Amino acid sequence: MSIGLILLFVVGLGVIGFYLGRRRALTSVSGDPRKLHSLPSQYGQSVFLFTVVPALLLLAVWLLAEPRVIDSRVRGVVEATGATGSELDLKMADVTRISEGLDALVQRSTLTEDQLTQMRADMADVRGRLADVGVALGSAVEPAVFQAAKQRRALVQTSSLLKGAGVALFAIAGFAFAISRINPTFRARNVSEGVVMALLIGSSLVAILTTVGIVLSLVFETASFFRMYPAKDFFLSLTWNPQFRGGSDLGIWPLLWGTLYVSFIALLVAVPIGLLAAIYLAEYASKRVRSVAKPAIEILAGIPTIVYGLFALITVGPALRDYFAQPLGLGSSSSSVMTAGLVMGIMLIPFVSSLSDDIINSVPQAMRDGSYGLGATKSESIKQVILPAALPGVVGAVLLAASRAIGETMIVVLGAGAAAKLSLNPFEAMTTITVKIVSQLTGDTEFASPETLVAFALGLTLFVFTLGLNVLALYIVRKYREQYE
Amino acid sequence: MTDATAQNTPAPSGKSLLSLDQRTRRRNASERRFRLYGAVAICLSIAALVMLLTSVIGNGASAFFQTYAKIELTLDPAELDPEGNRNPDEMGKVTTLRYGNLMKAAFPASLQAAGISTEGISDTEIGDMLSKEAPAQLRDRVLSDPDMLGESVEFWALANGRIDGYIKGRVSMASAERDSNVSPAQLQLADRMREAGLLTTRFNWDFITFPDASELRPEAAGLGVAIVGSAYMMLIVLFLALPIGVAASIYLEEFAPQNRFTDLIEVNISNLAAVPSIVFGILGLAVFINYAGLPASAPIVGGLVLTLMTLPTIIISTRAALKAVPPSIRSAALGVGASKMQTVFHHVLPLAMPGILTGTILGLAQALGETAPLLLIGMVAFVRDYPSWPIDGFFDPASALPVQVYNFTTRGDPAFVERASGAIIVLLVFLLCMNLLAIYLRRKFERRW
Amino acid sequence: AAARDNIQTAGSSTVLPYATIVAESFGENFDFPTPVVESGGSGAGRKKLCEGVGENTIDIANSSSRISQSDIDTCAQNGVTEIMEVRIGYDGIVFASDIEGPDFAFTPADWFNALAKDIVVDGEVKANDNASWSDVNGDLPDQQILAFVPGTKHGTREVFDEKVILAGCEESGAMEVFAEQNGGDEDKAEEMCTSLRTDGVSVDIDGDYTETLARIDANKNAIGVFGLSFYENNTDKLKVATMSGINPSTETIASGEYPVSRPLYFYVKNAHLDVIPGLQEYIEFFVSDDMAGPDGPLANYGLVSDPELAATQEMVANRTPMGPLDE
Amino acid sequence: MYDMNRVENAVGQDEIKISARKVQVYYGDTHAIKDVDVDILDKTVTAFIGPSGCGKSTFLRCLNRMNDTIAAARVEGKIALDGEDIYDRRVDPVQLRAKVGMVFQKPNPFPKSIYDNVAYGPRIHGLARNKAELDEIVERSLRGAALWNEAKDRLQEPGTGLSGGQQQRLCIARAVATSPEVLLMDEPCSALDPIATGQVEELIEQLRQQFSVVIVTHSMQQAARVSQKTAFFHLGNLVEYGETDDIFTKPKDSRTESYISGRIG
Amino acid sequence: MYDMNRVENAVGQDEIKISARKVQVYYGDTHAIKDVDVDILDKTVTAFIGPSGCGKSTFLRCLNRMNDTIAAARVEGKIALDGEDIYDRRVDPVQLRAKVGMVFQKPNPFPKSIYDNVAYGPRIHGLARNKAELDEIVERSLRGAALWNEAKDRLQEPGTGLSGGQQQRLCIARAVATSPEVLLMDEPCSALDPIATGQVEELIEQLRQQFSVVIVTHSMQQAARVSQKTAFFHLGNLVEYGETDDIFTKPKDSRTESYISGRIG
Ligand SMILES: Nc1ncnc2c1ncn2[C@@H]1O[C@H](COP(=O)(O)OP(=O)(O)OP(=O)(O)O)[C@@H](O)[C@H]1O
Ligand SMILES: Nc1ncnc2c1ncn2[C@@H]1O[C@H](COP(=O)(O)OP(=O)(O)OP(=O)(O)O)[C@@H](O)[C@H]1O
Ligand SMILES: [Mg+2]
Ligand SMILES: [Mg+2]
Repeated sequence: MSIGLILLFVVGLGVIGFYLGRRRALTSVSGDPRKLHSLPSQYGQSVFLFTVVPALLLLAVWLLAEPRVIDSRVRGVVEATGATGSELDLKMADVTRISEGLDALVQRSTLTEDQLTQMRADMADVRGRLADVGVALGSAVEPAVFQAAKQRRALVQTSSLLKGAGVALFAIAGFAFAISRINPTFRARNVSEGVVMALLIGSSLVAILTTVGIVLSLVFETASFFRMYPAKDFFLSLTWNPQFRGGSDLGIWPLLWGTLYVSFIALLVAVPIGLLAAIYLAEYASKRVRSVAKPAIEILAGIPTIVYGLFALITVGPALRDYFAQPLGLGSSSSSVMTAGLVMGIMLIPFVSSLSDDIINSVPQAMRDGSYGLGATKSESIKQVILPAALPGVVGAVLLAASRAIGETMIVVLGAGAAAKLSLNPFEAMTTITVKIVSQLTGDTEFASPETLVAFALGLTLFVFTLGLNVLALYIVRKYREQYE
Repeated sequence: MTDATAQNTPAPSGKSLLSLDQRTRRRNASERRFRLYGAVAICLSIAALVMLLTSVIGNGASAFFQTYAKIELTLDPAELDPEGNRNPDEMGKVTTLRYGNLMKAAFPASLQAAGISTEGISDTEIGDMLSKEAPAQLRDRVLSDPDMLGESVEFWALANGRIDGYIKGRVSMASAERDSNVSPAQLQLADRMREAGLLTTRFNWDFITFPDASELRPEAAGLGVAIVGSAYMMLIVLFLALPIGVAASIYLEEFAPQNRFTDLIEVNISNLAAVPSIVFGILGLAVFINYAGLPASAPIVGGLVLTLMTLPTIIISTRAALKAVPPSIRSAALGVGASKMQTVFHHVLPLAMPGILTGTILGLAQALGETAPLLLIGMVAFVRDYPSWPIDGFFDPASALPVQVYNFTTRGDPAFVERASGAIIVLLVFLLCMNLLAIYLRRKFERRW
Repeated sequence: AAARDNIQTAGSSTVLPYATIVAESFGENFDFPTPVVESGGSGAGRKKLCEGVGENTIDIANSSSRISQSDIDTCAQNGVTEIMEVRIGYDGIVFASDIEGPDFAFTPADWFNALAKDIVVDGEVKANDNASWSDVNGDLPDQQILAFVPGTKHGTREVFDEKVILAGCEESGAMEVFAEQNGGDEDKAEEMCTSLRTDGVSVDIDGDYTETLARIDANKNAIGVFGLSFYENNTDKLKVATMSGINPSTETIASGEYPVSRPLYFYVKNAHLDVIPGLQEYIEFFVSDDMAGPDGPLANYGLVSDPELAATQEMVANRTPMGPLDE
Repeated sequence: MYDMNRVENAVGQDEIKISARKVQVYYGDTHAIKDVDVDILDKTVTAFIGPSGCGKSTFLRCLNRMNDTIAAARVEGKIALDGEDIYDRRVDPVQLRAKVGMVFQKPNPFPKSIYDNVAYGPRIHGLARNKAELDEIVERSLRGAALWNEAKDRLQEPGTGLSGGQQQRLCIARAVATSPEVLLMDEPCSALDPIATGQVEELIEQLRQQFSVVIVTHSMQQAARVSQKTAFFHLGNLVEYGETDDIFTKPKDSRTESYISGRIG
Repeated sequence: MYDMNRVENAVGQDEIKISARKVQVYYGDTHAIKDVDVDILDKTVTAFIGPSGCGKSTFLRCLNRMNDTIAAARVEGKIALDGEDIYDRRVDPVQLRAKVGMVFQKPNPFPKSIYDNVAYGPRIHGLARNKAELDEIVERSLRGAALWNEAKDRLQEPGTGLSGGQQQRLCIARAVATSPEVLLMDEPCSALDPIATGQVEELIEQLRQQFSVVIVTHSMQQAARVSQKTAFFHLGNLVEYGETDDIFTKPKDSRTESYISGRIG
């Protein structure tokens, strides 16, 4: 039974359950919903959930466990050939492919079940026939592997049948159980809310899982990087100078410094402008202006960063060089931290302005009235009453902008250059961690070289570093939080 | 009392309302300054936007027009249908190269027949004025209607990118002199053809519907596959990131007990926002492709990766918005016996809607414009075949709009510059369409209390 | 599992344009779907190739440098035992400046003396402080030295280091002095040769040639390093410099007169050959004379056709896997 | 009518609806309610009086666990509704609050229409079988809260656009609409004119026929008029609790006496 | 003392502080205030009475242009402060509101500390030269509003953590701290116990020595106690305006009479 069909059955039963449950709840009190503990539709929901959730959970568990169980049963056959380690793994991969290929062959009816049972690896051109259905095999098929494949296919078929039956059974059982439980005192709302709650918790766990995934996908390559390159140099060296053919200096400090410097300048641009724009939109602008200006500014967040990058490269960079850097004797580089920071700041404006505007807008009118009633001007009210009240949200907005600043590449590449440097001069070219992650990862260097793998180490270090910053930010927000009402 | 009012001309107690005292004047000045700062901030943002947009539109508008040259030629059945049975399958064996030779041969003759002087310019040069895509166009037409063979047909062929550039003003006589790919003679011929009506510029639907083309055919490159790919990915992002993000925010803001674990989740989420997008690509490659076995270059993987990338943005803004809902609303609902869940879904969420929608707008904008994570999961690619309809199409190779922009900008032929900007315009229009609903809803939900 | 029916290739962005040209023609003229050509760097491409056999792995890796032993080992570990190495031609690397600027005629020694961190003047090693090209070589125009060289992630950088800087180092005799200074350690000397100035005179470009071009637009007196094909598409904006008196062109590079060039490759996973529909046809089409020959569209676009193309064609037809690395 | 009331009173007053024992409330470190023991009888109006800031609202909020929503608040002691501990882990505060309704001191209408404000409770509790019944509940509640005349033409306008007193009555109507068994009213008439106050007091009297009502008020007269029992709070302590008449005529505690005699309005 | 007051009264009552002529207020289409003419005298307490929803708050908000902040509200007619039209284009509402202070019906403390709540006005108006002076103003205002005893130990705690009545007094203190020439108080004692009410009334009496006070109240007794002039509003109309004694003892309009006689609390 295909998974789609199973899903359809389960969900269909669930929907029927919803209506039946609601009806049953109502009839149990002869049509007077007031005698029910919960709303009729909540009884329906509970039946739906009881039907669908356990069945789907079973399906999920089955789908997760099936390959492993089957794998362990089949593995023995292959192990008999004396294969171990990675060879065994490879052969097991072959088994999987062959058994799927055989399935495809049968489905295209180029092969009947009978023929299949007759078929032997040493006689039939298995590799060729499988290639016809698009299954790639690295080498000719060994008999044991073929045998294992056939066994695997049989197991998969049984499992598929059992799976369908089991899931359907679960669904029906849940359905019957839920229906039978319906009586006026049954706490249907609590049940369905419990499930929703589980969903909410599950959703927030996605974030944790993502983090785990990120750390896991970085940590192994990072470890192999540190096997090739001393951690001491990575963390303590002040030069970043990768070479194509090895012998590179891969100190993180110049990159970290560049990241902080560029982000700092970008926030220096984006936060005041964004915040002032938000204030203007929320407090001063007419409805018309607001309804046009806000989405318009949001477009800034949607313009591909390459446009900003080119803008930095062609317009801002030379202008800064000609009007500031050179007259001030601060160098003559057209790529500079300043260029990238300024332009990135523009990109970040909507992150600060839009969200802050929403938050400022949701500060209760009573706060404004209270302040105006004391003879405060608008700006005084904003600065001293409204902004403090909106602070947590505004901090969130700034955090979002800072995050984007750290993660940006294109603007930095084109605006600030690719040279890693430790310098205070904002008119010098520098670069950031993110830029180097991208460039080292997509370069022409060997993958298994420190020059490429350093990308993973950089990613992990940045991750840990921003984690520290975030803990700090959380601490500060907690400290200065002001609650109205 | 009447008496009192009558004789009483009010004696102002010192300060008149109409004349401002020193301090008020100062405060008003500061008020005006503040307001001005705000206005300046808006103007700066808008000015930056206008500047960027004008440069994009200025560069990209021309991508929506394309130059075609008229060519009259006789389709030689001996060349194009060697078997002579008009079977499209058989005829498909004839390569575009042969069609190309046919066209190159016919083009000068066709011009001369129209009375245009081709003096001082070689036949190869004339042939080069046509796009390398033109033979493919012709071949498609012949294969779809084999009975055309043997007849003399009129055919509007794509002109070469440089000729197109000349018509659009990108290429000049002066630059052509230095340009090894086009000669002034060709441009002069183009002028003559235009006067004779053999060269026109039309609206370029193909730019929106065609797939990408190689570097040799900038004039044929389009965004079709990229638009479909982006649309598929955005569908996935919207249907996953929005519910999951809002659900996670609700849990964290409204239900989670204040403890180490929820603090951990909270810090985690803000930290995920700061993870560079390419790291999400690394994650996607490791988890979705290598571990889960999903196909590379497919919108499903792209969509999932972008979902994970967008989640923190949506969560952070949703939480900020939820935080801003006054507690009295919650008390009111709880007081009439609503459960916490009902309180949140019936009262708090609608009030937080503007912030949620803003987060969605920003998140989708980012997701739509991001290339770096796609680099690692194989979507930064040259894909010419359209993915099929959903759901199957989610698993077919596809490209994406920002990828197309990126690809166009890295190509050598200057004709791709306008395509890149054109693609950006399409991307922005796409974004705007996506945001319109959100913007409309946001305005509806906005209220003060 | 639904079988994959399109060819997937990944790798070098230098090979990318050629691969797309072939893929496009292939899709047009054969009954197979158009291959998907990913970019993402040679390293990543080869890593993907070596991830194993099966439809979740790519069929072809494009590479702007030769595969290394470590990659071959990874491949073998993952069951990718037979790889075919296909050299498609050569990529010329040229030095070009703004079209309005003066003409340049370089030698590798000029580049070494302009960009190396330490140079040798009158037998003494000293920090490089040449500011103008005329300081380097009296014959060159008096123009501020500003060079946009490929970043270290690029394969081009390796060629630049080896065939220009290192060659210049030897040519100018600095190599000997460096070696002497390091007690005869050749590696150290080479390292000294190839370390470039960090005072903003030599600017690494991590992006593409379009970025270099845009930077030259913004800094009119800069000199950039480009691929020949890119230059040929932009002859109206760029002026190319000669190297040791030779003007770069497909002919001079093919004949070996122009020194700065490198071979381009792609690597095919033999295990996929009969499995992925059209794979064999595609690689044969790629190296056919129609495509990769001296008059084919690839050469038209700037690829320097491989003089030994016929041998490659034969190898592809025979599916000969590559042997152990010789060099 | 008067007679019947007396009979009912007699019956009602025997049954303890809510009993509180040794209740303590802390806001962080401040001890806001100290050791309060009180029994709230069924079918009775109980008045809480006491100077501002003495803890009346705080105690009221304990009775339907609204203090749960204040992070800093901590409640100790035992409060039982119909003999069941409401702070028991198995108790669902939602169900509790459906039984023990509340009118807050500061009127807090939902930013929705007047109709939806009142209909919200009946909707989530499934008190109406159809639209007509719901309409009827809304009208009855608004009439009870003396707001029907003013609101009937603007049922679809937002509840936040009402005057202060109207908002207060809207909140009363909203609470009444869910037919709670106990209604906690925190100064329900503070923003009402005498006539409206009278009507609300009438409503309270009506509600008392079936339910238990607790009312916080600063007006001694009101307490005397509507309540049968009165509790006097002072600095977080329950100083005196007893029959309203007794409290006002012969207070036992000197603090009660001085508070009542210091009466002005 | 009594004598002096009378003298002052006599002087004060001659001067018109605010005169309103033909004032109309519309909320969208609803006509909330109809044709109101009233003169508010200097050094006098004027009471606005009337049933809930009759437009008292609305009219009060006109006097310092707080209606400007309500998008739907539209004010017509002429209101003059010291003879100057406050709706004149040249008038700065900020300066107006500094002169005409307001205590809102719903207490709305800022999410700041109690101290900062009170110090906010003096700070923005520059009423204190240094910290000591500011401390003094804060203390004086809080004492005046009868909150000092309760608040003095928790000045740095948030004003939002106060009880309802405490918040109301905080708002009074906040308004008083800016020393306005006219103080508009919308039901300032609604959440206060009799003793606190008495203290606030004392404050009002004090303020009247120098300033003009307008107070909205639902308590006839309070109106009688504190005010010299009373205005009775009904359905948006100013029905009657005159000496408080006259209004309560010999109302001219039948509506006034029935409202007053229907008094209960
Ligand atoms: N923001 C508003 N939008 C629409 N109508 C309003 C608004 N504010 C008040 N109203 C209406 O205007 C009328 C007068 O309201 P106002 O607040 O002035 O009454 P009030 O006399 O202060 O009553 P109360 O004693 O209840 O506070 C009422 O009918 C009210 O519903
Ligand atoms: N959220 C809170 N955080 C800290 N302290 C609080 C909080 N709420 C109330 N308090 C304090 O607890 C005490 C009792 O407050 P409560 O609101 O119960 O008073 P009340 O008797 O209702 O007064 P009122 O008549 O003024 O409403 C007061 O001193 C008050 O300041
Ligand atoms: Mg209270
Ligand atoms: Mg009012």
